[in-house]
Amino acid sequence: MKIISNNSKTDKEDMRKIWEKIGDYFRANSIWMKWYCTGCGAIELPPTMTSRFDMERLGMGPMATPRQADVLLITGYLSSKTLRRIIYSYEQMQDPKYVVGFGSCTINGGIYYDSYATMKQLDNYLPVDLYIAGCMPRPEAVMNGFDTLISMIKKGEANGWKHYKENYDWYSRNQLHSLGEVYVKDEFHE
Amino acid sequence: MNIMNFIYAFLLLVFVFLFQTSITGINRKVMARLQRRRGPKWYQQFIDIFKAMSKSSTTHGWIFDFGVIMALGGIMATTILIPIGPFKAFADVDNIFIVSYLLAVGMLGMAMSASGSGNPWASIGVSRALTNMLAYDVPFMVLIVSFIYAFKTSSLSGFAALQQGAGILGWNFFRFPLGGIVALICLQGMLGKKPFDSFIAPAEIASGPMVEYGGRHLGMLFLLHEFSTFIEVSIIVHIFFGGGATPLEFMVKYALLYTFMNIISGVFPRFKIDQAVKFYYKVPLALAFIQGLIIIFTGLGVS
Amino acid sequence: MDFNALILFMVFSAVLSYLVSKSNIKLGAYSTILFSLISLIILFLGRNNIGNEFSLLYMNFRVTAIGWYFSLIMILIYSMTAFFNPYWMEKILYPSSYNFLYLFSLAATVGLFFAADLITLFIFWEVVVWSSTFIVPLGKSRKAAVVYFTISSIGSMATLFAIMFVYSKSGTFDINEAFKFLASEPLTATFVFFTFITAGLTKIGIFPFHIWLPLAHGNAPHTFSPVLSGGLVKMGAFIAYLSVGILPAYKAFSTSMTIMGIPFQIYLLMVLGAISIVVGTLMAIKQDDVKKLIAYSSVANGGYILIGILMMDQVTFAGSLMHIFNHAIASAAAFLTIAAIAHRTKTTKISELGGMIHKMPVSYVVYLISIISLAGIPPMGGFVSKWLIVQGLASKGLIFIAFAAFFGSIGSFLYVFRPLAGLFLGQLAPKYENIKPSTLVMKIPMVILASMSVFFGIFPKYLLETIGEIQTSIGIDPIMINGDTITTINGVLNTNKVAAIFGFGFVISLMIFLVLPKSRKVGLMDTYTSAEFIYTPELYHYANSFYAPFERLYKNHPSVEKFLGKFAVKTEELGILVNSLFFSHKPSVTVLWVMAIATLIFLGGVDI
Amino acid sequence: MTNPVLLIVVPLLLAFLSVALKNNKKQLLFIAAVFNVVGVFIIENGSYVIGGFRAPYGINLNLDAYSHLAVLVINILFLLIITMSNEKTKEFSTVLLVALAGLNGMLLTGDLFNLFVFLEIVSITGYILSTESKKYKYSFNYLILGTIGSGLYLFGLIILYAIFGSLNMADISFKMLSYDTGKLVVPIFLMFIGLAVEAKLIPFNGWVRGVYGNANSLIGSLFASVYAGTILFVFGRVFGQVLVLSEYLVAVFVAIGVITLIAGEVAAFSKNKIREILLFSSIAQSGLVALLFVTGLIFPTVLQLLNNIITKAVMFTIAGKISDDADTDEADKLKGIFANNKIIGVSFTVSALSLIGLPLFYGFYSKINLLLGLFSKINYFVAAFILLATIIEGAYFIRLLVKLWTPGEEGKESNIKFVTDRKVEFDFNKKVIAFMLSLIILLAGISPSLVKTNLFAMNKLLNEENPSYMFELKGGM
Repeated sequence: MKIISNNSKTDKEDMRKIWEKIGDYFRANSIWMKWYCTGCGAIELPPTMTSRFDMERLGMGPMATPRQADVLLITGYLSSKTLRRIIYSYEQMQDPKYVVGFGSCTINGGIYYDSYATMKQLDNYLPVDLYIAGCMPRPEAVMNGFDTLISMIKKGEANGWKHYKENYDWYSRNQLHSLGEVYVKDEFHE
Repeated sequence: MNIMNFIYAFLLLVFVFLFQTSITGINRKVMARLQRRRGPKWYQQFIDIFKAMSKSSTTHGWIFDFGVIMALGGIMATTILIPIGPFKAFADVDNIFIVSYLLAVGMLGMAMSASGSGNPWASIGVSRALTNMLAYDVPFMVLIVSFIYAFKTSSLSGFAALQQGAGILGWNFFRFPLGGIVALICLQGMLGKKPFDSFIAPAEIASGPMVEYGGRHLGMLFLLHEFSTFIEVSIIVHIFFGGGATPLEFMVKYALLYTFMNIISGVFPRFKIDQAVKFYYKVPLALAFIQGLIIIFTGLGVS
Repeated sequence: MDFNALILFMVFSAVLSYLVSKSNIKLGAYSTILFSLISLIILFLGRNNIGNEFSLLYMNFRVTAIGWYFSLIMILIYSMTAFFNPYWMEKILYPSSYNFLYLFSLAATVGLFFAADLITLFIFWEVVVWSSTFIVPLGKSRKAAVVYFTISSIGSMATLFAIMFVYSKSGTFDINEAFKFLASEPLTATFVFFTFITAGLTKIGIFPFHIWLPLAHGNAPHTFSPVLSGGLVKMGAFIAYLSVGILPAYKAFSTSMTIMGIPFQIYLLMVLGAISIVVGTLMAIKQDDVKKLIAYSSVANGGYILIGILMMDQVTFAGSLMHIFNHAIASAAAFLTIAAIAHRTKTTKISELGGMIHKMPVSYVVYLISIISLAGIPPMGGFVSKWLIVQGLASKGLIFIAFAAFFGSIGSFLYVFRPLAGLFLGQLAPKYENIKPSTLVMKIPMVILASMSVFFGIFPKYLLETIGEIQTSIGIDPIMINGDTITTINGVLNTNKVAAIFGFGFVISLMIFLVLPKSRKVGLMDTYTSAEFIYTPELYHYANSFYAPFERLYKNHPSVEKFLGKFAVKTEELGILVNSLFFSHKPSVTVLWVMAIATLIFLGGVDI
Repeated sequence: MTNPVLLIVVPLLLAFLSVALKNNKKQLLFIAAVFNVVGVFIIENGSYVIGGFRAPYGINLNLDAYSHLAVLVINILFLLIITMSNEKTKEFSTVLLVALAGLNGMLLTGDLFNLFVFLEIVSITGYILSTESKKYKYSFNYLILGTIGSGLYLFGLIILYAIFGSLNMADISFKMLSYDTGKLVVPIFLMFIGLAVEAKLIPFNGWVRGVYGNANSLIGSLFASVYAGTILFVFGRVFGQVLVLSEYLVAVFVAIGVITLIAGEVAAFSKNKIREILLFSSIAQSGLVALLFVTGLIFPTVLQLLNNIITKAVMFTIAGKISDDADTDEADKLKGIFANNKIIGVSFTVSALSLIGLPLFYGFYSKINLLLGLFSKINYFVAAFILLATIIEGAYFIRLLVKLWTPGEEGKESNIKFVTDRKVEFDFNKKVIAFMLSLIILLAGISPSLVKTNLFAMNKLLNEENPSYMFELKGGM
């Protein structure tokens, strides 16, 4: 098993070209999210968005489709059924794209750690750039997490999408292992 | 028509982009304040557009790309027709019918591209957008016909010139209050703002026509949106608010009107599409006919 | 070449084509292309014949500028459509008769436009009607032919009545002379005006006579629908022109009540035209069959043409004449693309198709250009003509008519987009995965017609100058055109400039597109589905009841079809009543009738 | 001068002979028909006294332009029809010979009572012919009504004789000019009923449906063409030329004509069987012709009458043959029957289109002429009714033609596989003659001057101001 370490990429920061830096500046200041609200964590997002915490002031906002979104926000536990759909959605997003695991369930299964149908660890299947721990993480924690993500993007550290491409074999093997016979790319001909 | 016209036209496009995008950003701030939020930076809209353009994208075939190019091209061509105060890139092309029909090229291009993606949400959104168009355009055009009959001109600058020099009360909005109300209601529909934004409806049909766009396509559609907003508001400013004797006057009027429309949209929920059609064919159309008949038969307010 | 030779040539070419078809079907079909093209060239080069008079048998002809213009359109449409004939010869039940009737009806239309007397006019009118009536049932509906013929004969009988009436008053059939006396008799003129124009109304498909268009255009053989819609409908416009241009309608009605400067008799018909626009638009929006959709769009466009012709002025009339041309080529091209698709897929239903753009890109582009022209969007020809029409309406302040014009214009975006989205775009069904694109011969006419739409949209002067000459020849001010700038009292239109600006915008847009990062191509099924997995492209295609919320608003509309259907049923019931009253197989009933009638008659006769 | 009485006598003689020469009946009929056709071209116009007494005291035959045209057309059509349905004539040869004599007699006679006699002869042959279909009830119906009709005719005639003391047509016509015609309503109307029963005017024509609707190719076309033509010619003679009608009666007759026209067309519209469509169309055409005769338009009426009987001869022969062979004449069961019988189909189509009155066919010429006549007489309403009838007529004929030519289900393209499996074989005679007749219709339509020159003499005579029966021969007096 291979865990992505964000720190391992820091030394590559200097290798970014100038337009990549500009691009990262834009991306950092305009984070559009696709919320994958399968778990209970989604309830914490409306307060994050509305007057009290107002995430729009950082240029963040929800988006309707993965094509438009930069961040895939997975708010809670994953089952084998939802995982397939999350992978599908992730692959429809445009590069550069980031994955944020939200709540304990995405980290280790949380209170569902002993369920046969729960995927315990998200980063076996998708390249998670950032985890926001908590059960639930409150809006303050969420905002804090996103602040971290913004600075990571600015520095060019949020490179999960590149990692996913580079290690696609490993990810797809894990995905297949958990989802059984179903092959992600071949979902249409299931 | 020579090379200078085209250079002017290009400058005009750049200007409109900068101007309108800033206004949009400011309006996002206004809207946030309306909702007691802090709101994004005033240049947030620029960031969003450039970010979208910086990302990778997917395409669903040549029509998906071509539609976007045609849409943006058509809308930019229409923008070139719009006079900014006294400034015009080309003479004699600001005819209201040319503007409104050329605007349709952009709409058609976008609709084509959206449907070309093969996503049903996009087609549903397009069907709603076109239905919406049938609703708001007809009362507005009825009004325009009676104006053309009264003023014997159909160019935007011609309408504007006729109102200048008589102060605020010389504006058509005050001379023809019924028509003014109709025009503002129709403008709300043209802009696709609430309560007439059912064709976007992000939570219901996944932002309708935009559902498959990402990356450069999305960035171009943002540009398109800015330009078309500019065209639509400018038409009303020219016809009902006296245009502008100087570009600055025009820009001020423009900014105020756009903000006003935005504020209205901030307090409304959303109509279903058939409710929108019913509404437009009841109130604004009736008012437009009444105003038209007043203009044609009594000439009240014309001279 | 003299035009009497042209008409004779066309009649004999029809017979010749029949004989050729009898020996070799394909060759016969190609001969229709050849003969109609030759006729087109002869007509086009024979413009100096304008003003000539000649006669054949008992029929008299006079070549007028407007007649020349109309026949040019007609032969153009016929000859372009003829390119499709070879591909339908195996599918049509009577191929040689089809070829014969095809060319024969063409000859008759040309005769109609050159008619110098009313009887000649009527003869060719009816010949066109019956010759095309026998082509229609070769397609998908037998009922269509009957409805087509019946509605047509309602019109032609009314017109015949008017012709006879005029003759009994004026003693001449000559078109230019017969109507002259009406100028001083407004009441008679009103009567003649309404009866005479009826044939035109039925042919253009003006409400309430519009019901035959969707039936006949929608169900005729695919190769004949373009002719019906693009060509034959325009005969009605010619009759409408005769009713206001030759019949001195404006002079005769100068004393009658006017509405916005239009005599109420003419205004009434303009209202009918306006209703046709609205009805045609609304009905077109809800059609699933593309051919019916375009047929209803013909109804709507017929409304524009009628309104423009009835105005008989400088701007609107010119716009209308130009619209006749633009609608003819655009509608024919649209029907041809549908025919090309039906040739491969055997269906014209939107809900059964989809994604055709990936298989037939040329058809798609042609269809796109034609519908842009139909909807009146620049830089196509349709824009110029619609611009002229709405300018004319606005200058007269006819807001109710203008309402219909705009409703139709914007509504046309709705209905032209429906096939675009449902048929050409969207998901491609797997069963059409292996179809081939249309053949080269089919592409020729489609491309020619589409490029004409573009050409006359950018350079309308070539058309408008001819129209100006027509206007001069019938004594109204010609349309003002200087270079490519059209000037009306309310505004100017320079199509070159608009096209250049559009091109400029397009180039900038293209540059932006090319500068930005490249895209990755994905399949049509790789779309956002709320992360649900979809397997059947057919079901994932939004084409059924495309405008469902809008259609719901008028789903309970009253319908002329139903009314006339009921009327037909009532006629049949009356027939059954007649049957049971008089033909009961019992002599006693007849004897009773004899007694009753005789008694009645005798009682009535006593007092006299 | 060749005596036209031969046209009556020779068939009658051959009829007696045919009883003796049973095996050669057919040939005798053919000989008589050919003789009559040849004879028609030989005979010259004039008044011919029969029996030695001069008119108005004796009986005479009148051969003027009108009756000459009538015998010409009727005899030719008779010959063509029996040739077309050659295979059916043997059984009825004797009757047909008598009928031929009777028909010629009706057309030629100058005496109203003589007319009654010939009418009875013709009617009796009609009753006999109608029994061919073995539907005796309908024949009996025909017999009853025909007898009542003749009786009423005779009754009216007796009253006229009592008033004027003459049976000679010309004599009565002269005497009526100076008589208050308003007082003659009863006898004239009784005579009208008598002829109307045979001429199929509503409501006196209850027999038609049963008889025409079951007639075979020979009988049907004979009835619809020759019999109907003759009776209408006679009708035109009696009510258009001989009797002077009061305005009241003209109005009544026109009303009956219009009702017959419209009701006939409407009834035909509601039918599906080919022969029923045709018979109701015949009724409507009779109404049209009758009302035009009464209006005083002779020339255009004759044109229209010719159009009707020529086209009906073709159509009834074809319809009869189809129902003989296919055991049905329901149009729905005969879809696409013409796909395998193209020549017959073309003939039928040309006839139908001509009957509707579409241009390029002869019918258009007659329609234009009758409209011109009506408009010159300011009869706008009648003209409007005729045009209305034309619309209905067009609708049902096109419906029928479309069914018979192009088989197919709604929503599917017309295809040969939908053609009915019922087989109809048309023999050579039918094909040639039907096609020839349709060619004549077409030629006469394309160049009506052919018809016009031949009818010109008549045209001139009949278009005179007073339509009374005084022209040319003055009844031989």
